[in-house]
Amino acid sequence: MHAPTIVEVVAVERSTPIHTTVSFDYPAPALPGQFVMVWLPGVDEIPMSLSRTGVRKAMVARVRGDATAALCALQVGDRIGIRGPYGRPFAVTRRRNVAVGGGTGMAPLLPLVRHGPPGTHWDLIVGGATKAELLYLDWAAAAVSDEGLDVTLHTATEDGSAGTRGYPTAIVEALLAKGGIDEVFACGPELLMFGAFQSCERHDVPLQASMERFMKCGFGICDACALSGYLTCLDGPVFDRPALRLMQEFGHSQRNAAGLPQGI
Amino acid sequence: MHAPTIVEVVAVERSTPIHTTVSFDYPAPALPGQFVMVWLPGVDEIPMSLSRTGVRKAMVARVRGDATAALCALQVGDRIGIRGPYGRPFAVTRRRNVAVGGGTGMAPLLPLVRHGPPGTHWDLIVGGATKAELLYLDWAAAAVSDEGLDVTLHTATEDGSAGTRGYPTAIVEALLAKGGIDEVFACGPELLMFGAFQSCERHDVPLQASMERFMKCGFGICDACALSGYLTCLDGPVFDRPALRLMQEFGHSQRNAAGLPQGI
Amino acid sequence: MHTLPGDELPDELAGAVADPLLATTLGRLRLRNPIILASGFLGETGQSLVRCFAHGCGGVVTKSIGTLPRLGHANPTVVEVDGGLLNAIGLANPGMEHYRSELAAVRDAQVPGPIIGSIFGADPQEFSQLAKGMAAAGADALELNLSCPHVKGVGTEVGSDPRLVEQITAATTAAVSIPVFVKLSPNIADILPIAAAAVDGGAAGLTAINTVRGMAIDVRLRRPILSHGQGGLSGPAIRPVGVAAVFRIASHLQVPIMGVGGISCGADALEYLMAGAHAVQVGTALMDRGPLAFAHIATELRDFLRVEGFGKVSEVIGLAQGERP
Amino acid sequence: MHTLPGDELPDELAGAVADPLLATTLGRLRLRNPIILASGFLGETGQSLVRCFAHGCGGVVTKSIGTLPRLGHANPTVVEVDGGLLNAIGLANPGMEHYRSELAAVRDAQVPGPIIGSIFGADPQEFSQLAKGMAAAGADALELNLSCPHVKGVGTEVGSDPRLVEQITAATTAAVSIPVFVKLSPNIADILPIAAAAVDGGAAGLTAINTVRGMAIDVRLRRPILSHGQGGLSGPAIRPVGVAAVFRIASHLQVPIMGVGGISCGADALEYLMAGAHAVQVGTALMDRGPLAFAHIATELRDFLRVEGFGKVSEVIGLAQGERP
Ligand SMILES: Cc1cc2nc3c(=O)[nH]c(=O)nc-3n(C[C@H](O)[C@H](O)[C@H](O)COP(=O)(O)OP(=O)(O)OC[C@H]3O[C@@H](n4cnc5c(N)ncnc54)[C@H](O)[C@@H]3O)c2cc1C
Ligand SMILES: Cc1cc2nc3c(=O)[nH]c(=O)nc-3n(C[C@H](O)[C@H](O)[C@H](O)COP(=O)(O)OP(=O)(O)OC[C@H]3O[C@@H](n4cnc5c(N)ncnc54)[C@H](O)[C@@H]3O)c2cc1C
Ligand SMILES: Cc1cc2nc3c(=O)[nH]c(=O)nc-3n(C[C@H](O)[C@H](O)[C@H](O)COP(=O)(O)O)c2cc1C
Ligand SMILES: Cc1cc2nc3c(=O)[nH]c(=O)nc-3n(C[C@H](O)[C@H](O)[C@H](O)COP(=O)(O)O)c2cc1C
Ligand code: FES
Ligand code: FES
Repeated sequence: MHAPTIVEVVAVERSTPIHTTVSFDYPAPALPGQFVMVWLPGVDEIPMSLSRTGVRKAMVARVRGDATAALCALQVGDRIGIRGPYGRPFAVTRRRNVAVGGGTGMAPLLPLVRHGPPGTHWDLIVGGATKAELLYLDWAAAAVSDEGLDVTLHTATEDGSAGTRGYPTAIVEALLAKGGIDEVFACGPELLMFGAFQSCERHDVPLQASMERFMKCGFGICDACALSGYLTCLDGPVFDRPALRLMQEFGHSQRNAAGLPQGI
Repeated sequence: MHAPTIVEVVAVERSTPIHTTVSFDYPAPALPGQFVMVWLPGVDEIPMSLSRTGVRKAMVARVRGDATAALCALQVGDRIGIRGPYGRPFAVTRRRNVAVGGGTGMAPLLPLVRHGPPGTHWDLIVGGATKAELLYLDWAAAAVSDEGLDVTLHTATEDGSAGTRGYPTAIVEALLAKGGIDEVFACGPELLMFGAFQSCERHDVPLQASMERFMKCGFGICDACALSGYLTCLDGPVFDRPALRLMQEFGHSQRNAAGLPQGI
Repeated sequence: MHTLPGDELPDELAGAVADPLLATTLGRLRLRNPIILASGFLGETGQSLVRCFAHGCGGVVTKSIGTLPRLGHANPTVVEVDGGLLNAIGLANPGMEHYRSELAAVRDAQVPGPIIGSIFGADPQEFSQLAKGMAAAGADALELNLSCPHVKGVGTEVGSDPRLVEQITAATTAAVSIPVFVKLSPNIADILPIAAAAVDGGAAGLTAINTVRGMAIDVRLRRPILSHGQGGLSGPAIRPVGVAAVFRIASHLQVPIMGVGGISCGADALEYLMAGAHAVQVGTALMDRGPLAFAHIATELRDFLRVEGFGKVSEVIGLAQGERP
Repeated sequence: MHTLPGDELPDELAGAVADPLLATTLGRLRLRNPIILASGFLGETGQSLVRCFAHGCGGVVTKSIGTLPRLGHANPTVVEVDGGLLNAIGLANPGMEHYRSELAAVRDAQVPGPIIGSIFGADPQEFSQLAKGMAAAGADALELNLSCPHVKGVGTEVGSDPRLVEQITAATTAAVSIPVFVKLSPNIADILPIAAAAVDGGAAGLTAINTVRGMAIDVRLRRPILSHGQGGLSGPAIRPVGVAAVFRIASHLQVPIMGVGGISCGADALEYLMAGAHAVQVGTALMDRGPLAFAHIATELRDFLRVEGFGKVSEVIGLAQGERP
């Protein structure tokens, strides 16, 4: 039923100075890469990736406008509406993977890395503007030691306050150039994903990227999320390299609520 | 779903000079005493008891007006609509039973006697105006010999051309007076059932009678079949003695399509 | 109140239908709970109305009664469709003269809630005559069913002409002293002018909505299923239509409204109440939930109010309208 | 026609969508099958329209396009309800200037059926301007969406005023040489006078119906779910409403009709065809049946026609009307 289920916020965390994680209980099964439509009453209904995929679910946002501001201002006990989960999740089928995230793009990568098949090795690249803004870095570091995950952690900051100075795409390129990588998983700003796509094309490595487009229905009827013939909500948000290659709009344009193309 | 399922008539038999049996395949499970709503396109939709209750079902009618005339004029291959089965069926819980039917009232008694629990003894009373009009008499006779049912067959005709002259209620009274009867099942003209009811009251023997009232919905919303506070379609058509006792209208009045009471 | 054997409600349900949390008023009428039987359901006979009270309703609306007995349309008169029911009963009814005896039986039974007498006619005169008959028979209130064919137009109903609605309402309110509710049809470009016309005519309240015009065709028999062809759609399918109508009326007019159309559970009733209805009517839900639908819906409503911390049901009325200006 | 990888229909479905049994005409338009995409579904971008053909439809109606880009209402703009969907997209569209490039992509793809350009405006002038734009962009026909708010009235639509409907239709048919269909709203006391007004204005055909006015309230948040409050109901819930409308129009007017509203399977399409529609449109069914809904419905329709011994789909048109006088 594509109608919002009303849930209460059970936890709100300032995950970084600019990122807020909101948790709620919503039993519908979900997989990493899937998203929900979040109704912020009186404000908007927006797509959000799930950063926790169990019965207790979570999402993480940074303030971009009204809706994300309302989301980041939620308090424990507040009621919001959730429908979904929607969309095609990430699918891990190979052993040595790179997961590259920028900003809130870390959201789906967290459950992806955590719930990947045993024996999977991850190079996890966390990108952000500054050291303080690197999302879920603490969790990632802890996961390696506590949960015994096979994760090699990389960081990239624009100001060089932690890890490589510059964009995380540089690390992707370096890893692929070195070789031995089976697949890349990307989520974050479109230019980050586009950079990762170009590296994967160059080195002929499979890629799955989680795209963002304006969404209204979330279940494939309204065309708001159209992306070069694909529907981001139904065929995506996770697309593989062959599909991304066909998208003239990838890295170049996206449509607003009117369906009018605009630059990325 | 209370919408007609279209079935094809698979057999039409003249069961007596005035009774026509129409068979059709309709898989919904049904019990003796239940009825279906039969849509005769362009004519009417009327309640009919089932005289066969397997996947292949049957009903038997005598011409009373337009709808029963259309039903009796059906040919093999004709399409009709069926919905249901509806209503409370007969329930056989005792060993020595009387089944008394008059005219088309034999319809539900046929599957009742045939599918009763093993070890049940039946005194089956078939009533009609003349010998030729005794419905399902051949079947009943054959059932005793071929199907090994424990049935004692009685007949009553108004003109005395077969069995007792007069109404079958006289046989009911005689059987109850003799004693040893655990329960009576009646279907037929209301005065027949009312007579059976009076005998059962007198001898304090349980009774189940299948009542007829005007029906529109068949599933308990329209009140067309109201019978002294009961709904014939939902609480009946089979009622037991305590309920019948509360019905001031039993044997006295019934309502037409307008809901206006009329004499029986 | 006399009940048939087996008709006593289980304690759990009996407690809910008479829970003080649900007690409310509808204009001058007092209701033990706001769940009312809709017109045309189980309302042709007095004893069936009594039984609805036994099954937990807070009030009943009778079948729509006209001056003379009417057989209505031939069967099929009802057919289930996706999300609802389509009917063309055709205003079948035993006529006012007989119906007085049915209502007498209800009065004698001392039912725990109001009897709202539904009437239909062709013009103000007929409505006012029927109103007197219903009032004399002991109805506590009236509901005017304006969904009969409109003589002037084709394909429209009496209830789509605001002038006629006002005249009929005025004639009826002048004829009786009991409160008069006007039942509105959704088959209209805008329900508000009709609602306003009824209020201008002196209506004590409004009922929204009647059935939505519809048709079902059997594709194997290649003909409409209902003998009348066209019918009226009820049930869950029309709930959004009814909620929108009640919301629109309540945001403009200050009269008690009975919300009706597709209410099957407590949450459905709440949608109407929060849209602005003071009470709700239940009809087609009897199809799936059976005669105990009233008690179950009342229980669900009571439980919701408790969990959400409301003190009485009237607190939720119009909540979805937000801040009123 | 260019298709995305994985978009080729399985042979079984591919055979049905192009089966000669289903080939038909809609006035001057030729259709490989009578299953057409309804306006507002997957029609904002040219590439999505192309993909609908890949998924088996016989024709497409574009999203309703206005003169200027419109963002429409804020989310939530859609919510599922019992038996259907409620939406208040609010006529969001990229505007005619941009939309020409979308249609160019459809023309370039050489799709196997007509493109019907849907337009909406406030008055005859705006409609005729938009009509010229759509025709120049390569639309094979037009559909006039008259469901925008009516400036004169409150709560009504342009399409509820017969005079305005006739004027708009006349202005549009005068402006272009492609056939013009007028899409009718069910939110009206009687659809026939509006349909007749469109025909009087020169419409080549009619489309019935648009969505039915409705609202859903979330009782835990105590507010309407759609940001706009009120919305339009579509899906199975409104099928009887659409069938009744088509039946009524077809029994009085001799123009090709596209039937739309709640068609989810072959039998649903047949209801409309037998009521008198020449073709049908499918929208909300995409929600439950996905993008292959067209191909599945076409297959079910073809199979029914075969089993029932029809030679071509046009033979069933209007069958439920019975003997015409
Ligand atoms: C599949 C998917 C998953 C996402 N996951 C996350 C996440 O985990 N964390 C996060 O912070 N953000 C996520 N987003 C983006 C998030 O939905 C937007 O940032 C949010 O909608 C912005 O709303 P606003 O009112 O705050 O900003 P506005 O000022 O309204 O808009 C800012 C920009 O956000 C985008 N946007 C606005 N409304 C929508 C909408 N309904 N659908 C899609 N984009 C919209 C537009 O590009 C717009 O230009 C995701 C988007 C998609 C499509
Ligand atoms: C539960 C039940 C089971 C029945 N089983 C059988 C059966 O097995 N065989 C059989 O021949 N008859 C049966 N009937 C009676 C049968 O339904 C009527 O004889 C039939 O409807 C008459 O229709 P008509 O048009 O032929 O007669 P009409 O001339 O229309 O009416 C003759 C009389 O039939 C009754 N009747 C008419 N329409 C209806 C209706 N919609 N519902 C109920 N009664 C109606 C009325 O009492 C009426 O006075 C049953 C009735 C009920 C209620
Ligand atoms: C079988 C049937 C008979 C009805 N008869 C009447 C009637 O006589 N008078 C009336 O005002 N409404 C009548 N209605 C309409 C209902 O009272 C109610 O307005 C409508 O069914 C919507 O409510 P629901 O969805 O709960 O059924 C009838 C509806 C049905 C289905
Ligand atoms: C999300 C959505 C958007 C719609 N947008 C339009 C539109 O732009 N123009 C229009 O004429 N109809 C629009 N409609 C109405 C449909 O074209 C159609 O008439 C209606 O949905 C009934 O058909 P269905 O039940 O198959 O969906 C829209 C419907 C929905 C649900
Ligand atoms: S959001 Fe509506 S089709 Fe994707
Ligand atoms: S036939 Fe409608 S209630 Fe029994």
